[in-house]
Amino acid sequence: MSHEAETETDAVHGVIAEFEHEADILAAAEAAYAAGYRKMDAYSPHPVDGLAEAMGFTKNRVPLIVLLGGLSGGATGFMMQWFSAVVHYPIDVGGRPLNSWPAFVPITFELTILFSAFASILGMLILNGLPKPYHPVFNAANFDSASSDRFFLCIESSDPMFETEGVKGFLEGFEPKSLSVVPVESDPGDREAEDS
Amino acid sequence: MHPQEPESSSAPAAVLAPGHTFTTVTDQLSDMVLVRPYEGRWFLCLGVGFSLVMTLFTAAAYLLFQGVGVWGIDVPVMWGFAIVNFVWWIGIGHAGTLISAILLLLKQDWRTSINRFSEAMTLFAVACAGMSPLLHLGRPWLFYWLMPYPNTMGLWPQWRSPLVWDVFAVSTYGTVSVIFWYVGLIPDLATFRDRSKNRWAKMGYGVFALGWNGSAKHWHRYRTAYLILAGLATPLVVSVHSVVSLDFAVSVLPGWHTTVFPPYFVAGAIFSGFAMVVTLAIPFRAWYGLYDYITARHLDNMAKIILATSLMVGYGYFMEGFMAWYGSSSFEKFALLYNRPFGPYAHSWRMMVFCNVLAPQILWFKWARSNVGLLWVVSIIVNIGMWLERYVIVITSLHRDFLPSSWSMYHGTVWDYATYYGTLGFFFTLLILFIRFLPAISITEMRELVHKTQHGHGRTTEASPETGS
Amino acid sequence: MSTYPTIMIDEPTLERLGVYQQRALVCAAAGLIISFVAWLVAPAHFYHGYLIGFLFWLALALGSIGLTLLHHLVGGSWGVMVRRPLEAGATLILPLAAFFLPLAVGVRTLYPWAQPDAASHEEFHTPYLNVNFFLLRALAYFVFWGFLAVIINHWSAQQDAQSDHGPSRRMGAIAGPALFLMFMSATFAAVDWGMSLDLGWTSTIYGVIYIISDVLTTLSCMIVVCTVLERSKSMNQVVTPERLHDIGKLMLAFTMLWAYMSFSQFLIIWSGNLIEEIPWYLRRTRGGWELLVAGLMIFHFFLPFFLLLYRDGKRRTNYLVRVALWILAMRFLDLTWQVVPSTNDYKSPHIAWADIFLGLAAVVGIGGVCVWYYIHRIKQRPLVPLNDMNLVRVLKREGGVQHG
Amino acid sequence: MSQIFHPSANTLARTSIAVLVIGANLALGGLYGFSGSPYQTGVNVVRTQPVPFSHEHHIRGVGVDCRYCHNTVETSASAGLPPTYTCMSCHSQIWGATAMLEPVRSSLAENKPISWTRVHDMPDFVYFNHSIHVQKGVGCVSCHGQVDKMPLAWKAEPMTMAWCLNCHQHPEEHLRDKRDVTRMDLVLSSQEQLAKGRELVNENHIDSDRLINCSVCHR
Repeated sequence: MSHEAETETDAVHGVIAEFEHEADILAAAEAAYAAGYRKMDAYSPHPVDGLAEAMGFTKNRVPLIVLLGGLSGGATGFMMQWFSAVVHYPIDVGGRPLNSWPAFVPITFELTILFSAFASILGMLILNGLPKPYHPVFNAANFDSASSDRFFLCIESSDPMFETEGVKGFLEGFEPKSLSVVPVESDPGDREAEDS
Repeated sequence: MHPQEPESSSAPAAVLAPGHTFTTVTDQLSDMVLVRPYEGRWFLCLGVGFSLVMTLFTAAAYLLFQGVGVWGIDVPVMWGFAIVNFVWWIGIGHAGTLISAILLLLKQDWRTSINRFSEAMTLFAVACAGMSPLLHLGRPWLFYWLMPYPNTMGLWPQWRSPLVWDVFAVSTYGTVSVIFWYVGLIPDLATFRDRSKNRWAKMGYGVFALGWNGSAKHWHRYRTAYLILAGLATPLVVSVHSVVSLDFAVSVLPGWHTTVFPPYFVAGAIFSGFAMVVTLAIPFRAWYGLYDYITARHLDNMAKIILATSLMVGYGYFMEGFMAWYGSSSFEKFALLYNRPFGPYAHSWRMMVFCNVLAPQILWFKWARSNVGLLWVVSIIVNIGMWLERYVIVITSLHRDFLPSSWSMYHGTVWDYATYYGTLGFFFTLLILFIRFLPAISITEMRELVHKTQHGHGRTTEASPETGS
Repeated sequence: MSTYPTIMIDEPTLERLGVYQQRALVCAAAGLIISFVAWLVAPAHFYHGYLIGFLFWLALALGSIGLTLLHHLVGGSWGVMVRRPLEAGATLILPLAAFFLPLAVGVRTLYPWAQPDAASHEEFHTPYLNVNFFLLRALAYFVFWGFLAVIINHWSAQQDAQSDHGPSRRMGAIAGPALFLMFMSATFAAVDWGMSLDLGWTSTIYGVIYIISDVLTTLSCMIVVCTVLERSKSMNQVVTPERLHDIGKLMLAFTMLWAYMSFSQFLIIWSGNLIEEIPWYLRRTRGGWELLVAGLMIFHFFLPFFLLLYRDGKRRTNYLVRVALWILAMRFLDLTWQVVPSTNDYKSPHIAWADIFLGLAAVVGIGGVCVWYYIHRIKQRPLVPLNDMNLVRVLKREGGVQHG
Repeated sequence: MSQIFHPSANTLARTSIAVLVIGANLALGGLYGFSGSPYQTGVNVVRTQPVPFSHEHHIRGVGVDCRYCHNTVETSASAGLPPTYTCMSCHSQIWGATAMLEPVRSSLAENKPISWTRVHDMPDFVYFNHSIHVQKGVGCVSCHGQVDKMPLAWKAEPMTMAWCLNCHQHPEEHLRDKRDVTRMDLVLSSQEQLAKGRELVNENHIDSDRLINCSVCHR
């Protein structure tokens, strides 16, 4: 972020439009994708069915990561028990076989679940690029309500077709509640809670 | 559609009172934390809870100073209150994940307003549960010996022991519950970050919201991850109490060694967990006036689940007795057909049967399920009954050793009770703090529910009810 | 009145069902003749095999009654699709009651506690296991199950004829207690007919495992039925991916439950290693049977588990039906594993191939009659119970979502 | 305006998470390293004694056998610490007047044993028996190291349970003929040692399966 900010103080992150209804933002996102815009994102207070797909986002690698996490967890769980009970310290306990696999099942299962759970949250956060406390989109006017009751569509300046006035005109066509240009760097005066 | 079909009179009540919009639910639910002033009764509750926490600390300190002998445990009853409380708490800790995960997978809308609250309850109950066996170790600072790590003793945990399975099951459950709870909280924390006026609160919520901005792509992965977590938590929650039951069942003690224990313990856990949710949800909704969110439908459904699981628990009691009678082991016959119903602890057993099997039968009737006061009383009876169940299982099986010369009686000492009430205080203190500082009802999911009810029941199909700009 | 018109089976499907019925009768004849000959020649082997066949199809009848009651209790969109097939399945209890008669005749051959030399096992004598009481209980079970099968169908037929929700409300009122009694009676039946094959062996989870298996069998059969009926006109609107998905998820859940319960029983008995219990597993894990155990673990749990995890597969009949048929085959193997080795001497164990073959013959023989009767029942009624209180509500909500 | 944080917060957030994770791992690794270090085990730490007794001098220089002083090592649990008389059997003749040996002389005079500083101290819950080890062919050097090269004594081995178990699980790696038990200079190639060790395991009836039972050392 910072290097962008250094090069151009009044650089633009994108143009953002505010909507009141899910249906409106869905229509706007679909239209923007159809119009050829690719670098954009929509912001909503709760998940909206089909919104990500409308912007051409379908690749979701979270399940694959979880699968790998689960497999490695199961393997770790069983091998840990097998190694310590059969290889490292083989000892007869109550006449049970060294490789008492029935007794190893519960922990193998628990570790499968544990690793899968870690994989799912870490996969989700890392793919989402979180944590990211600072994001240019927070500079948008009234963006506070994106976590309450408003829906936002932002077409970003990194899009090859981006041109501020053109995008503004395009979004204007969907009769948004408000429309604004998002600067990359916030006005220091507005960053009320900055602490230094 | 079905224009001629009149809405049936016995159609279930709504899971969310009509007329709510995204704005109203967001306002009401976040104001509970951000705007609502600190009240005297909140401080009173905190004070009561905290004084019990102090009792817990005192009891624990005395225990560490003197050793586990201050509890009533002795040969042959080496497991006393610590294990009873452990199983009781971990059972209570099952409702949260059950409500959150299983009902999410089953697409049950009525989970939404109680899931967050029950998840928090789960965490706190698991914390209380974990304390018991740790204190029971006698030297809790050596707890890490339970974990496998390359050590100077060359030793490993005994993988064939269910107690080691327990360590893994409970710690996995605790960890996954925290993850599940936190993932659910992230968007709500973002809401709090954006809505709180206080600069420090903004920063605090902001740090833990991780910069959540509600991007559609983020939501997409978020939903997948959340559903997967639910899918993982469901078998996990079943496995945890099964493993707890195996602590008893893989030994060869009459009254413990019985194959129905895993599913029967799971049913018992759900039973006590839902009872605790009802016990807490009824005063909570009265206090915060949440009648719109925790409706008669929620209470009715929870009452039905309590009834169903009560029957399952009853089935477990019955099968144990029946198989003792059917089978050929004289020890089983003695333990289950004589010692429990007629032995020295018969009063506990009889009260347990009353609390867990007989009392909940009243919930067959709709009037009983819709009578909030009665339901609350039943839920408390069930909580007591489930504590007694563990007491009966642990004590009656141990106090009659195979060797009659070892027979003896067990009674909790004042320190046993102090520890138990202390954990109750710990639980309530955390709960009180949670309600005050975090969204006790999931705002995000409530907004989804608004969306669903608007479009699902055909009330406001055409236009969203918000006033146009 | 409703989005769905009254759906009857269309002509081409009726024809095909007629062909199935004929084939079923041929199978029935073949299976039953082989079984009859075996009865004359080697009754001990015959009874083992016959018990497998009987329990296999009884699972469908009991599971159908149970799932119908469950649906009356909790509702759900999947009921639209399988309510009628389930109700038809419930009626199988009537032919199965007749099929119980050979077992009643053979009690003294089949069950060790009823054999003349059982007096030598005095410690195993309990008031519960004696021939008269055993037969009396069997009669009671069939009367109770038959009664439920009749009212399930009778009130459902009444409901078809009237728009007032009286019958389905009545059904909802009795569903809870009836389901509980079903659970208890099925438990006792499992103890009587399955568990008591091994003298002195007890397992408190046994009834639950049998009930879980019943539901799994029934769900699989329902998928097969839906696959056949789907080709009938307008039924393809009823057999939707969402509903198949629901049934698929239930199959996944019950596959996991089966594994969970079976493994719990094994782990507890294996760890305890008590003389009263462990012989049950010793008989069943030696002399070739251990291969079957490994097979059951892999093919009754892991394979269907992973197949059913696949989301898109659960939404298609042609995928789901293969998994369902596979599970049914595994149910046969599981029952074989439970029943046949009960007479195995674990010191010189062997696989009783004759019993297994006769089990297959009995499954085909009894199955032929059951399939014939099932098709006969399902042809008579509309395929969707239109006026059912729960279903009307479900359809309404779904309609709302689609148009909302 | 909802922008609360400075852009640097992103870097800060990621760095702090990384620091937490890496720090936790380092802390655990450090604890683990500490538990096996000389601080914890006392290996290679020279103990100061009332008399600067040199094993090196007595064994290598003078040629005294271990059993001359530790004379109960073959027959009892404790190897035995020599009484002052044993010292005086020589030192009444040689070096009798050195200042260094003053504590020995006064011990004799006052009839009070010299209070040596323990080098090897087994915990009370371990029932260690020297005689069985010597009888089965465990050389002194296996546990005590090359005492003949220690001017002042120190612990050569950590004496942790894992270390004990190492030998109890694989005794053939350490056994020698009984006549060689006290030899400090015996060197065998690992192949020779294994062949010899296996032979002795049979000869001395050593059952390494039972050697790792808890009750062998903890009773």
